[in-house]
Amino acid sequence: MATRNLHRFANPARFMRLAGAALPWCAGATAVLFAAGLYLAILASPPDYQQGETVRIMYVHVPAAWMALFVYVSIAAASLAAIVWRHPLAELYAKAASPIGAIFTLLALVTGSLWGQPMWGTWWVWDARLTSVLVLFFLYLGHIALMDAFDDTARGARAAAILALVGVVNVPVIKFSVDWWHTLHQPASVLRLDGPAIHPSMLAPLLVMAAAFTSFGALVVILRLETEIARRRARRLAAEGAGG
Amino acid sequence: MSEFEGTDVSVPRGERLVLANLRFCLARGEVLVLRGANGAGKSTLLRVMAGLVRPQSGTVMWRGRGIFAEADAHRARLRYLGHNDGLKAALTARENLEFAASLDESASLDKTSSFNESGSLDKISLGVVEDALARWGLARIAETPTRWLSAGQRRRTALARLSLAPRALWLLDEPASVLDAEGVERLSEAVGVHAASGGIAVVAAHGAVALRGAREMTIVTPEGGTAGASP
Amino acid sequence: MSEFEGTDVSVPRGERLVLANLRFCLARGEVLVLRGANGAGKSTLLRVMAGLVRPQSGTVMWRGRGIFAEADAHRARLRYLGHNDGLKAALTARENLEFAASLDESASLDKTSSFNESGSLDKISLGVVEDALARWGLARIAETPTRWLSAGQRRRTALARLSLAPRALWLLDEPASVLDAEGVERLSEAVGVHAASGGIAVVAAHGAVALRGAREMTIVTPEGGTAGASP
Amino acid sequence: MTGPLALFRRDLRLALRHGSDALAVVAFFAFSAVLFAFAIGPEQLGGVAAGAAWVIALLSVLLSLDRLFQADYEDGSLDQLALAPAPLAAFVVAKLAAHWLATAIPLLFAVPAIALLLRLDHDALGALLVSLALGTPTLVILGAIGAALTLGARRGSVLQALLVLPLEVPVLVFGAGAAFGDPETIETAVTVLGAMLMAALAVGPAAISAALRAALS
Amino acid sequence: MTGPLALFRRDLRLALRHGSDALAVVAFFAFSAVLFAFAIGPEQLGGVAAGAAWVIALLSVLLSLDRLFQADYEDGSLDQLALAPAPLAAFVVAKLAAHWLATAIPLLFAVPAIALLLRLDHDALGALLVSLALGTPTLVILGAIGAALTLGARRGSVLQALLVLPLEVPVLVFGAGAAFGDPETIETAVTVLGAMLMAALAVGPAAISAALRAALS
Amino acid sequence: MTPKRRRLTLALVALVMLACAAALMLRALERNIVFFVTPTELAAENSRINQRVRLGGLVEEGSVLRSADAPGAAFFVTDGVARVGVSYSGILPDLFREGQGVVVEGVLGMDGVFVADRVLAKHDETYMPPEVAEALKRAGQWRGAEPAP
Ligand code: HEM
Ligand SMILES: Nc1ncnc2c1ncn2[C@@H]1O[C@H](COP(=O)(O)OP(=O)(O)OP(=O)(O)O)[C@@H](O)[C@H]1O
Ligand SMILES: Nc1ncnc2c1ncn2[C@@H]1O[C@H](COP(=O)(O)OP(=O)(O)OP(=O)(O)O)[C@@H](O)[C@H]1O
Ligand SMILES: [Mg+2]
Ligand SMILES: [Mg+2]
Repeated sequence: MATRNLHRFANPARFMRLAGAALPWCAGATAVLFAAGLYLAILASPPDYQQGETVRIMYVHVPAAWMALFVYVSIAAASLAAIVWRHPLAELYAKAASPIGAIFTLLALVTGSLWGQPMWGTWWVWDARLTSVLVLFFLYLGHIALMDAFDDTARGARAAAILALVGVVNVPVIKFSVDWWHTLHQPASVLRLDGPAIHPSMLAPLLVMAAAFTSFGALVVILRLETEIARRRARRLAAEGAGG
Repeated sequence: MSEFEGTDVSVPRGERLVLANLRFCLARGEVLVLRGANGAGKSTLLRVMAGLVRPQSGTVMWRGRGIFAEADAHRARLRYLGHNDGLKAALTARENLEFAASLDESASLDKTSSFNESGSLDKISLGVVEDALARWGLARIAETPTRWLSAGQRRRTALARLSLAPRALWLLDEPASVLDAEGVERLSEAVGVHAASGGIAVVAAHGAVALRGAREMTIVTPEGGTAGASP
Repeated sequence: MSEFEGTDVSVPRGERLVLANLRFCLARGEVLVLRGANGAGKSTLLRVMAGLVRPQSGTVMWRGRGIFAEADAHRARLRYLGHNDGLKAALTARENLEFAASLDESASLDKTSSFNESGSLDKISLGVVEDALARWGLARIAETPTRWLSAGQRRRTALARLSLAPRALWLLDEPASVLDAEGVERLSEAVGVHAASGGIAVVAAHGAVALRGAREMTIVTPEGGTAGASP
Repeated sequence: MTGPLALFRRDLRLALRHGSDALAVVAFFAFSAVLFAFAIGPEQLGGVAAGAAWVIALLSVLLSLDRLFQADYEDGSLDQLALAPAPLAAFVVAKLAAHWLATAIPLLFAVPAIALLLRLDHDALGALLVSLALGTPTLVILGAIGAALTLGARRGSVLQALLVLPLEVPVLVFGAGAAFGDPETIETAVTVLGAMLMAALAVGPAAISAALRAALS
Repeated sequence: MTGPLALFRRDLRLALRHGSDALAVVAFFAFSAVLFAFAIGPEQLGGVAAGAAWVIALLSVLLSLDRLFQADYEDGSLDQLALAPAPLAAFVVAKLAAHWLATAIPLLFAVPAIALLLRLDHDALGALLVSLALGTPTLVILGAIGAALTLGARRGSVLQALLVLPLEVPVLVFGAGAAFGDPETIETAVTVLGAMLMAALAVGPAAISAALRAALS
Repeated sequence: MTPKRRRLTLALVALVMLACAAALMLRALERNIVFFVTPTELAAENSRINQRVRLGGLVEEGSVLRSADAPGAAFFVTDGVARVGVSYSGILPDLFREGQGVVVEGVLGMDGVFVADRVLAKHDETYMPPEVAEALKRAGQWRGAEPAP
């Protein structure tokens, strides 16, 4: 009886044992990578030939923007798994990850704005890149809101999963907006066909920072997953206790 | 032989399991009356049987094949009536039934249909609708928008959908609740005919029911998170 | 002595008279069960008795005074439960009852009230609500929005309004329709206590009712435009 | 008067919890302002912003009015209200007050933000706030008359509701006048808006409760 | 496919008989255009009229969308549709088509009158009509996704606005762009609107029916 | 069997529609949906006179005239084919310099002078330290700033 009730979380439980083992490594990697990345970005990398010292915003802006996209894509993939295979962990992952994605998106927006003021001469323009990132931010907010707009958690998870899948159209638009349209935002510097257009002395810190952001994201997602699973278990036990 | 069966069906609602490890098993021509206290989970079970609610665990099968895997086929073989009548208040009883009849037609053309003699689609469904109206005593109020009908008249209109086309499985949620004695009579006769022709009916009900030869199953309100059914 | 009586009540609906020259007459402590086919006019009569529908002709009087002339006083003495529960789906059972209780308070302060000992309004109504919840077996689901309740649980919540404050006249439209056996038990007990303390209850119902000492009145479906009532 | 007060509190709570109608108004308001900014483009926005903001605000207030009594009618709550001891007109006032509070007040709070978005100047913002604060209650009352008349909608009352609609136009005209003009026209317009509100308050609740009783019978 | 066809006919009939929703949309459209003309004044109207018309049209189309599935959900009709033999997605398409026909078509007929009022010239009118005809179906589909996702949610309609807004902005931008621009931008914009409609048609019905099934379970 | 085939058909229809959508999008993109217009495009359309537009291109080398006592400047914006004279009296962004990409927002007058009230600097995707830039220039490998695609 009890085992059957827990069947739903048997799989996550196994996963969480793995995650629990990975957690300290993740934390360590985050600390080391951030230390190295910040040192490289702030002290050890040269100013830009045009932008001067302002270029250092890049070491936050670009990893944040990448993470915003990456987290969204991962949520969409998890949503597909949740809808098609009803994988219990997928639904939990989407719930755990979307606030983090929203924060990365906000970070990209804010740093972009801060960078735009000195470089472009404006905080904000409605060009295709900026607008589509704003849309991404709203999609994240909608996803989060939809998740807990229902008294029934399962229902919220399904609705949010559908939204996440619908919103996937926006991702290629963000990525390629700079190529498809005349935007004020620059085209890709790193992920482009004929190799990075960033000098290695600036590319290295950028990549280290990107790694730091990634491991930080993983760390927070694992923590949130753990608390969510614990909370669901507690609520279930409480409900069963109240029933008896 | 069991035609329609469920094993280990568990359904959570809110934070707790409303149905836990419930099983049922129905042969052709069988009528099952669901009993249980208010909130025991009768309506929930009917929605599971209809394929509207997917249980958290357990299987529901028709002739050995999962109803969720073959959702289209399952829908085409059942008729469901919930607590709500599913009528449009601005349409008359006849219009509501005509609409219900045309919802079926795509199915009745695919399958062997009981009224494939001749005539255009519209004519077929018109005859069927006329028939259903008469069979449920609605002929005199067929042209009144259902908004103005009495509760029992509206329930009869909803029930008249049962007479539109033969379906193998009837799922009825307290169908007799606002019917008068004559209406209950018509209902039990309809269920009797349905069962006699090999159909299965599952009927949630409180109080006495006049369904001949019906088997009863009581859904027990789960205590301490455990639910079961006593057949 | 007749406390509540109607004479020659005629009510048109659409093109025809639903109630024609109907009369009724109720003494203190009496329970009247309204019977009649679907669409006979039971609900319509209850709405007339409540003062919601004004008959085309005829009079309805309480202690010899027309209820439409003294509409405010009449409203303050009755409790009506229609086919619809009158609950807000987004509010919990407790919140719905708290609201119903505060609708009464202006009245219970004007009149002699059964709970005028002391305390603030809020405290009074809280105690009353708690009581009503317990009396109808709703304590465990009091905090769930009524949207998620089962049909019977919702009906119980609507009925729990009866226990909020004493009223002289209860008008109940098929109150038992989705209740389980235990719910019906509670209902007939409540009606019994009400009648014993001198209250009047008019209950529309189909099928058997377990109301002790109830008088029955059948409303006949009008034929050829004429309606009557056989007492 | 605890009854009407309780209704007032219940409706506010429903608005906050369910949010369905009330908050939707603010969402709609913000939504349309953003759309405007997009459709017209920042370059040309300057000249028309005040007018646009005013029109959008009015439309938002009108938005949910047509369903004001519908939910209560359908789920049987209106029966209970009509049978409660307090007079129905008092419940109507409570309901309208709750509706106004739940829609117009958040809207007034949203106006400055929208003004920023639409690049409105300070004076226009002030006039907009004043005229909205005075004009919206009148709109709510007039709209509620229409809503009550169409409840249970037999054709006749739709017609009656159509007759109510033109009554709203003067409110709009003076409201817009107040938001736009020079200080003197503003004063006149404000006076007229105040007079209209008084008239609506005098006639509205009685008319509405009569229409509701008719719908229930 | 008689089932979806029947739903299409039923919804159209409901719209015509009940009238409330369909006519309300056109009334709202005309009403807001008049207000706009009043509020902004003829001098400044020229530059912004096309954009304003688009925004107003969009708001009108959105107006009734938040309750698109609500009535069917509450009275049990949605259960019946979900259990009918034809696929739910087909019913969704039929329902959206009926809604579009009952709201957008009368609106398109009203556009020339509105154009006169807003002093739009001939070319702009043509562009407006074409872009509205192409853009409104997309708006309906996107709005319906929001409506289906938030069915039964707390604070449903606010949430719906939040979900739908970001998705609809691009449609508006290109729609208004088409209504404004020179022939070449019009062609581009129309192509983009067409592409968006195709994409919405490809994704929408499946997403909506999935969301509806989730709401019923 | 039938339902399975029907689901397949539905999936196919959806795919075809997505393909249509992609095709239409590509067709539209050939024309390049614009945040700004280029000087060539502006020259080709007299209809833009006295309307607000955004104009994008490079600040022509050697064309910038600044006055000593006021902010702002007058300069030419070019895309290598056509050029448009621009006057601007506001504060210029840091990145504004000759040869650099800009987007200017304003009105093209009857006299052919574009009166800007906003100047945005646009830069390309190249990042390098100043020494490297110098070295590249000296080595003659400098590609210079290119107009945006
Ligand atoms: C609010 C304003 C901004 C937003 C929303 C924004 C957004 C983004 C996004 C989403 C990306 C990732 C694109 C990809 O993965 O291909 C990105 C990359 C980048 N952004 Fe921004 N950005 C903004 C402002 C700026 C500014 C002002 C600059 C520099 C002046 C800038 C420089 C870059 C660079 C260098 C990249 C890396 C390109 C690459 O992927 O190789 N961004 N930005
Ligand atoms: N979101 C939810 N949160 C908490 N409880 C819920 C929720 N949804 C449903 N329930 C509970 O699940 C049960 C559903 O019961 P169901 O409607 O199946 O009862 P039933 O046997 O049909 O009762 P009735 O005889 O009253 O119709 C009820 O006890 C209800 O309170
Ligand atoms: N506008 C109208 N036009 C025509 N007939 C109407 C109209 N309004 C009501 N009726 C008829 O009036 C009668 C109302 O009956 P009422 O609801 O009182 O019946 P009831 O006895 O309560 O029936 P039930 O047992 O089904 O609840 C019905 O026959 C209904 O068809
Ligand atoms: Mg039930
Ligand atoms: Mg009745």
